[in-house]
Amino acid sequence: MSSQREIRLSGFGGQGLITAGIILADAAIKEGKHAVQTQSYGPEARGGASRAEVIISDAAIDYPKVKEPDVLLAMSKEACDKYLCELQKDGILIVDSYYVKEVPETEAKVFSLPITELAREELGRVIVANIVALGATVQVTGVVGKEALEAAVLDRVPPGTEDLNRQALAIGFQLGCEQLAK
Amino acid sequence: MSSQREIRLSGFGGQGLITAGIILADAAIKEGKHAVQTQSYGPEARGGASRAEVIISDAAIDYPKVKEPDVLLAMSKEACDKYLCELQKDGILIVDSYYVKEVPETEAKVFSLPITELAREELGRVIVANIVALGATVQVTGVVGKEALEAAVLDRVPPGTEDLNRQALAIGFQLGCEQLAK
Amino acid sequence: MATKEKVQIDVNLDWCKGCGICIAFCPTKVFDISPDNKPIVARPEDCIQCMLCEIRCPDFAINVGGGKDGKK
Amino acid sequence: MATKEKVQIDVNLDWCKGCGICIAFCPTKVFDISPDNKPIVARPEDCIQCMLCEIRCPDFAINVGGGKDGKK
Amino acid sequence: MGKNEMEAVLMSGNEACVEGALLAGINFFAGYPITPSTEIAEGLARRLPRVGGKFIQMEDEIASMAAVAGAALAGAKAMTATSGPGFSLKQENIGFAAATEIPCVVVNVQRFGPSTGLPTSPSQADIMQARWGTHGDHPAIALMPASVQESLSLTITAFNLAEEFRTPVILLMDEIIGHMREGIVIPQKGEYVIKNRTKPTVPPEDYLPYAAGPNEVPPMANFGDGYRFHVTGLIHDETGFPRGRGSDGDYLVRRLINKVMSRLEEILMVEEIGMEDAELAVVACGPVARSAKKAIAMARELGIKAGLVRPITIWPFPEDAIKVAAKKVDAIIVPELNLGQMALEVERNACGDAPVYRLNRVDAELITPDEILAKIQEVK
Amino acid sequence: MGKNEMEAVLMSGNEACVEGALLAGINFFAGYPITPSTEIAEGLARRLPRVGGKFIQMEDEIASMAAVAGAALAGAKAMTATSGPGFSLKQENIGFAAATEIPCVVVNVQRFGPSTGLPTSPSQADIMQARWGTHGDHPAIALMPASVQESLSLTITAFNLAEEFRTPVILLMDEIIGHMREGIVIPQKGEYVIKNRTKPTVPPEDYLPYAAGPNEVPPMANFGDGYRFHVTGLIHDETGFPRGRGSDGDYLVRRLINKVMSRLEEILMVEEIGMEDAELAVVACGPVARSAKKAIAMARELGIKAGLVRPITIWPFPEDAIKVAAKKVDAIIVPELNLGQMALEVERNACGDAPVYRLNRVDAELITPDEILAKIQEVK
Amino acid sequence: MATKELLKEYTRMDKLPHIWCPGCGHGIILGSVIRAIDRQKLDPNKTSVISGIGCSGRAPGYVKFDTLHTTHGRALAFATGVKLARPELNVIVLTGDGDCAAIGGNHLIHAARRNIDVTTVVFNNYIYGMTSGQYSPLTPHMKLATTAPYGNIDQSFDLCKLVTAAGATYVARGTVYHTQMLIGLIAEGIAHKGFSFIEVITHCPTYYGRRNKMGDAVDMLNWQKEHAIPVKAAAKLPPEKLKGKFVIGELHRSEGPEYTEEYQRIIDSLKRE
Amino acid sequence: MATKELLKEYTRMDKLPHIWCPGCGHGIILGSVIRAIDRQKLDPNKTSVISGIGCSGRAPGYVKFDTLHTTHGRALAFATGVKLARPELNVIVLTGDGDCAAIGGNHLIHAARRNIDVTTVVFNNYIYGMTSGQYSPLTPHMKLATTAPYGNIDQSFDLCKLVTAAGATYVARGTVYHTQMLIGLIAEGIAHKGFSFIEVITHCPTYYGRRNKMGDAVDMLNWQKEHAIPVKAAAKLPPEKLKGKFVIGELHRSEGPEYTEEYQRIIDSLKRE
Ligand SMILES: Cc1ncc(C[n+]2csc(CCOP(=O)(O)OP(=O)(O)O)c2C)c(N)n1
Ligand SMILES: Cc1ncc(C[n+]2csc(CCOP(=O)(O)OP(=O)(O)O)c2C)c(N)n1
Ligand code: SF4
Ligand code: SF4
Ligand code: SF4
Ligand code: SF4
Ligand code: SF4
Ligand code: SF4
Ligand SMILES: [Mg+2]
Ligand SMILES: [Mg+2]
Repeated sequence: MSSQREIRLSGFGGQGLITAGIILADAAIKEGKHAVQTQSYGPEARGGASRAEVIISDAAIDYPKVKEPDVLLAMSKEACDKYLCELQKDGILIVDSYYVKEVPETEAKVFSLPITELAREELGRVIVANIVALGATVQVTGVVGKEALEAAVLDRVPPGTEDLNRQALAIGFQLGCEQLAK
Repeated sequence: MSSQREIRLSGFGGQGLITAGIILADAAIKEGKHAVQTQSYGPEARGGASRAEVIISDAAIDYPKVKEPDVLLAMSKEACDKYLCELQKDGILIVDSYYVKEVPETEAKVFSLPITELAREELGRVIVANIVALGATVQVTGVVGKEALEAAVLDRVPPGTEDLNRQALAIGFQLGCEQLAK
Repeated sequence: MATKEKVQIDVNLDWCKGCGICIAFCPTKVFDISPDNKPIVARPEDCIQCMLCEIRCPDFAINVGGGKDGKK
Repeated sequence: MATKEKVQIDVNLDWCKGCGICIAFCPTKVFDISPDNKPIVARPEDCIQCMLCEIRCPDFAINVGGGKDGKK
Repeated sequence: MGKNEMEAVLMSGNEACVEGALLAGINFFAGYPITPSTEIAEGLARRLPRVGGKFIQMEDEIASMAAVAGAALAGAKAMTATSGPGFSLKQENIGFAAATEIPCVVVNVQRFGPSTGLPTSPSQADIMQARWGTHGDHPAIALMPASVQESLSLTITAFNLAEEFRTPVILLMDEIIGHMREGIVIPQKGEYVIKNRTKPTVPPEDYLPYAAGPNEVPPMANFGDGYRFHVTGLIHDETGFPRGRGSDGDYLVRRLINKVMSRLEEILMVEEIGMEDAELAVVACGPVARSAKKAIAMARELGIKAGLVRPITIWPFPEDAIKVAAKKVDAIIVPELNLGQMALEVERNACGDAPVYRLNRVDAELITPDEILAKIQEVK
Repeated sequence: MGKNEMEAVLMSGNEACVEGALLAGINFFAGYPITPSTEIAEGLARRLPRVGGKFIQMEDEIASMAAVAGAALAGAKAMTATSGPGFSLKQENIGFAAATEIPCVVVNVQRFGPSTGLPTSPSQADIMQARWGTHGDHPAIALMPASVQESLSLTITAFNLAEEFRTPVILLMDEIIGHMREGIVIPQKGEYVIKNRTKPTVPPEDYLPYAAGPNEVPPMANFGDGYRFHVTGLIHDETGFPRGRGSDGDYLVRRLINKVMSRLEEILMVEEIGMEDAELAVVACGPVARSAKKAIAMARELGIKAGLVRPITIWPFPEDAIKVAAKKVDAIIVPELNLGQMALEVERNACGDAPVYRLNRVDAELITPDEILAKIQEVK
Repeated sequence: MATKELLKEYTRMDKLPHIWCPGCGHGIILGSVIRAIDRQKLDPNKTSVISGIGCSGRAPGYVKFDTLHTTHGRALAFATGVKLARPELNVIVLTGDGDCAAIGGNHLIHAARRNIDVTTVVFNNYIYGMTSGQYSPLTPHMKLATTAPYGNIDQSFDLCKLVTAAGATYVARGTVYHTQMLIGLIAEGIAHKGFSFIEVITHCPTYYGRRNKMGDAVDMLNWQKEHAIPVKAAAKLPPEKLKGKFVIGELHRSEGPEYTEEYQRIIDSLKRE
Repeated sequence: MATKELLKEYTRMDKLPHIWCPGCGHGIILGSVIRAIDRQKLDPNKTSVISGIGCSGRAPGYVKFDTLHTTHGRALAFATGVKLARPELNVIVLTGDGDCAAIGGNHLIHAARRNIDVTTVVFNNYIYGMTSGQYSPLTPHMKLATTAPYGNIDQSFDLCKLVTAAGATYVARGTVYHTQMLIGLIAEGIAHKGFSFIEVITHCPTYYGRRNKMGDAVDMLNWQKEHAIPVKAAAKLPPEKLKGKFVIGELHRSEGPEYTEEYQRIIDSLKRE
């Protein structure tokens, strides 16, 4: 079971977290790993919280749901507050510092990154914050390889936006690197 | 079980045999007996054969269907041919001689009566042949009392036709008498 | 139409249910009525081959015109 | 209408979803737009109390006119 | 004069259902004609306006079921009646009524299926559908009369259970009972009990329309009574509003089932004959039980101690009656007018304690006493 | 590179169902959108016209089922997909297709019920409805995938069984499998089998459309092929025409059931894990079986010899697998996302040979391996 | 063709005589449908006749095509499947007033809206015949029926208006009395590409006629004769003269893309991609 | 009343803000319904608001009356039961274009035919919103939807025409842009005794707007403004000027017996017997 990684990507609707989850799972598949991606729907039909989850493993995955992730990406304050308690003790928490100004007390390893900020400032497009986040997440967790991730991103984004997304990914990797270096 | 009488009234649609069955059962109920009346529908929705059955008993009736009647009224040739074999050996067969010109070989007691003929000739109304038949049947079988039968007839016929039906019944009783006398 | 030609009118009495439609609506009153309400082809010579009895018979019981292989 | 009377226009920012309808269709351009697309009551004195913003707001977030007990 | 006295009247099962509904206080019927249930609609079309009630023939069975639920919410005692194909169509809205706890009665006069089948022929092949016809877990109460008298009395019972448990109740008749005529006694006022839904006792502002009252059944306000509450087929909490939470689903679905299963003694009706000393049991329902009754009498004349267990309440299934019987007897016979539906529940509850033998007829005829007797002799 | 190699693609269960249908040769889909099945319709709306097939969104689910049956009669391989409420609505016409032996596939992506319920939450509460949802005795075949890969493969199987047995086949998915994404391998031509309905070999004038061919299944002509035959939901004889006779009903209904029940070995699919030496069995289907699989592994690590029986074919129910298991083990656990549906069949077939314990969740969450393990430890 | 040849060519003679009551207009409609099919020279091997449930629903059983007797009200939905799956087939739906306007009303308006090339012939006898005389959505106000023992309080549909509003591109009304015209109207409907709809005013002497004291089949045909106004004549009459009457003939015709052709257009355009 | 008082009087404020997307027209319609109810001074204790399933179906949950969220498409059938059982109630049905014209089409035409006193407000956003953007029977020809990825080949209903043909006695069309007019049309519908029907042209920016590149809510309101023609103006325009436009205002009004009154008449006449 130790080869199994469980990642939760959380935030609110419209941030593209489900797409991010799909890309992440796809990257794992591309590497020949097993992966399951699931999502949850908020209590109401539209708006509100959004959550995508990915399990990546070398072996077949039986139980497909994530209960206590070892990686949590929180792109909203609500998501951070809600899911932090489920994060494994030695887990990794990545928060978007634009939304999560103060990270609650935790034993997890915390990376507070200006994801949305950079997406806006460097690329002028908040919409690719999810890709920035993915890049950073992969960089700090190593759940999949970077080439596989890039391939998966390019497979899944709308035609014509490849460059933008490549840049977003690069920014994410960079962000992760910097943090790891700290 | 010997107190139980099973009567089948058969012919074709439009002869009023189901009404006759209902009246007969009603008469039995009026006498404080137990009675069950059932009917069968032809294979097609309309037209064709018609069949009503009545069980009359002093005790509660469990199995509600007639399988081997001890009284068979046949108001068509087809009905006579079809159902005679099911009539009990010592049963009573009443046929309308207008439709059943030749009565097949049988051990049953046979009454061949000009039911429809008399309804037409004496009353000018074929439509009351069913009541004539009922009168005759009750007369020769005694399955119910005549007063109860008359009360049941008058309860169930359309208002304004009471006299006609009373006459029809009388003709039926008469017919039965004559035959019994023979 | 000037000469009264005798038309073949066949009634399938096995199928006829005695509704009386053919009898009532024949424009030239070709049919008489039998005791069981079925049509009797009484005056075939009056038939104008309007075909109304044929197409109005609900029971496909009337054939006007040509007998077996008669085409109109 | 001759004298410019200052009307009370309340926007419930908790309910407002920033669709911009009130801003776009106010005939006298009473509203400015905030960074999150929500209305800022910038020129209440221009309001002609047409009530269009109120009845067109999909989120029941605008109240024009009388504050708490103000009836029209 | 025999024992039935003068008050007995001759009536068909469908007509008796109409009488029963009127005695129970029906004031709304919506339906769509279908053989062999149509006489129920026709009877109520005649009778309801005479007592100030409403009859409506809707555009189809789905609409009929919907109108019945709507009328019941507005305070009516409401019923619909149908047969096989129509019963299939009503399923979605039966589920809605179960989920929203709307009291109403659904009569299904079973006919020979599947599909259009043999419309004028009898069957008992909707037994399982009466329990499982709509999607999702849901409670079901279904009653099966075996006589015209019972058509009347069980129609009253069906209304009473519907009102008491706030749930649709199914009266599972069949073509034989529906069309056969027997002498029955129409009970007088005072000879039968009438139950009505519990009304809220709190003022409207305190009313929680789906807060379980005593016995897990929430008191019910009617539309128009000033309570101004919300009803939805979505999973809802005590207030009646949906919150989209799994925990509400857990609470609601379990309570729906529980309100029925926790009061089985008030719902389960079973007729037993000769089970005190029976060595063999026949489990039969509806008209088949009449044949079984006769067969048992015949068997006893032959020295075979046979007994009858007749589920009158078919859902919830009277499990204990079968469990007890299975422990007592050497064999169980389940005659049915289908290819084995009630038998499944009998087998499950017999639990290996007694072998279960099926006897099935699907040729549109009632199983005869002789057939059952033969089976009794065979397995004995 | 791991064992999945490059050919694996990430896909949801609903998407995989679309792929499977296309591989099976689908050329007609009629549906009506409903969560959580809609992606199947959307996928086929995109894909079908590209392969010359037809997609139509009908006015409702009843019409969708009807159009599917009509198209299948005209020779198409036809499918519809829906969820709970829509499945309830389709029941009448599913019965028609069963009675008239029209091959087609009906996908029900189960969601939380009853009624509107929780539309985006999973459930297994339509298991019994899949068997008994329509009125009258009828055959039913239903398959339950436990993975995205199986969504694909069982869709192909569903089409094959439909064509071979001339009957509607139900693919009983659920929200979890429908929406979850996994890597799957799309089989290449030759890696899967495609079955097609048997065509008549006789000239039209000798064609008896409902004369049982080999295996009780009548060869099937398509509308437009010159056979000019009659199809009716009434009980019909070999010629396809109704005669209103009980004996025809007996023959037809028994044959319909029999054509399925006499060839169980071709229909029943069961996955067993560790049952060789198991002392305790978990019987689970769909996604719950994945939790069970993990729980069993965990139990064995604790020294408890647990095994899994997973019905892939849920209807007809794999009775023998349960019977055999019950004789072997000391206890059976049936975890389900409902209040006990498959458990009924397990209990019936266990026949008292092993106690059956239920484990039910109806709070919209998947039962976890831990919960099953706890139950294993509890009953052991 | 004369009746005898028509019967041989197009009917299942071993199923005849049919089950309909003496004088029932359903037989006249079926005869007219057969004659219209013959007139249009449809290939019998490429013709499907589809019905729902009712006395009218039994019609397909008597004709030698591919025939389909569906569930109550759903004939048009089944027909949509047949036609879309195999557009080269001629698809004709025979349905009752209850079948198509009560339970089947939705399928009717949607088939009309899509303008799918199906010819629908409604056997409108103003009543549910098969189930013995309940009111239908076509039963006129205050007429009697077993479920309207005090008079029907429902208003009735003008079906032709309804399907026109829904989008049908050929709409006509005929009667069984005006049989020649009826054959023509049905033949036109068959020839028309798109959804065509022919309402046929007919009679159920057994239930509707008897209960409403309208006499026998002959009387009811006479009623049709007296109450039908040809569309051209109607155009010249003031509204009050039309009260209580009904208009017969071709009532509506328009052009519009046919559904299966539209679908083929999509397929073709994707091929060209 | 101003919004604040209206909210207090008629809404369940603890349920707000509602679940609808930013700019969704459904909120404007609900506000208009509340204002129309207020204008007609309906007794809130005697008013039932009933819906089917859809984004629009969520509307009743926000208003403080007896409210009923039924199954998809069936609101009018439930409403018929409520109204007939208790005719003194005001019954208002809020429904979507899919809910009332697709799966619920039959109940719509039958409620119209019976002329039962129910006011029906259709939230016509030309799409299935709740299920994320499939085409509905109101989606115009060749518009895009998730199930019409190559353009919708269906023709769409003119719902107002359809219900008029079915027998509705008050028929109107409005838009959420023309909000004042809309409130008036709904108020008139409520006041009308008999079946009244108000089709409201609204917008789903999230699915219909986005996929068909129609911009945001403001753009879609502008589209309404540009394409709506008031009924009086339309009467003066030649047909070609009306192409691609739609007419708003009161489109049809007629007199006819109301269903529950007709029923009461039967009850009363039996009492007099
Ligand atoms: C779902 C369903 N509901 C009801 C019925 C019963 N039923 C059979 S035919 C019919 C009405 C037939 O009337 P119509 O369509 O006018 O045909 P007609 O018999 O008058 O020709 C009804 C209600 C059925 N078979 N199926
Ligand atoms: C029987 C049934 N079929 C399908 C659905 C799924 N469904 C829910 S809402 C909806 C369509 C809603 O569209 P519309 O009525 O136009 O409302 P909108 O969301 O656009 O306001 C559908 C198909 C359902 N809930 N029940
Ligand atoms: S119309 Fe036909 S059925 Fe009627 S009487 Fe004439 S031949 Fe006989
Ligand atoms: S064809 Fe015309 S004229 Fe000749 S018999 Fe028939 S109805 Fe009379
Ligand atoms: S219309 Fe309402 S929701 Fe939209 S921006 Fe203005 S206040 Fe906010
Ligand atoms: S009431 Fe009219 S003028 Fe005043 S702010 Fe609102 S929209 Fe502008
Ligand atoms: S009942 Fe009426 S419609 Fe049916 S066959 Fe008889 S006359 Fe014709
Ligand atoms: S999806 Fe469309 S209709 Fe539904 S709330 Fe959003 S904008 Fe409104
Ligand atoms: Mg009719
Ligand atoms: Mg919509």
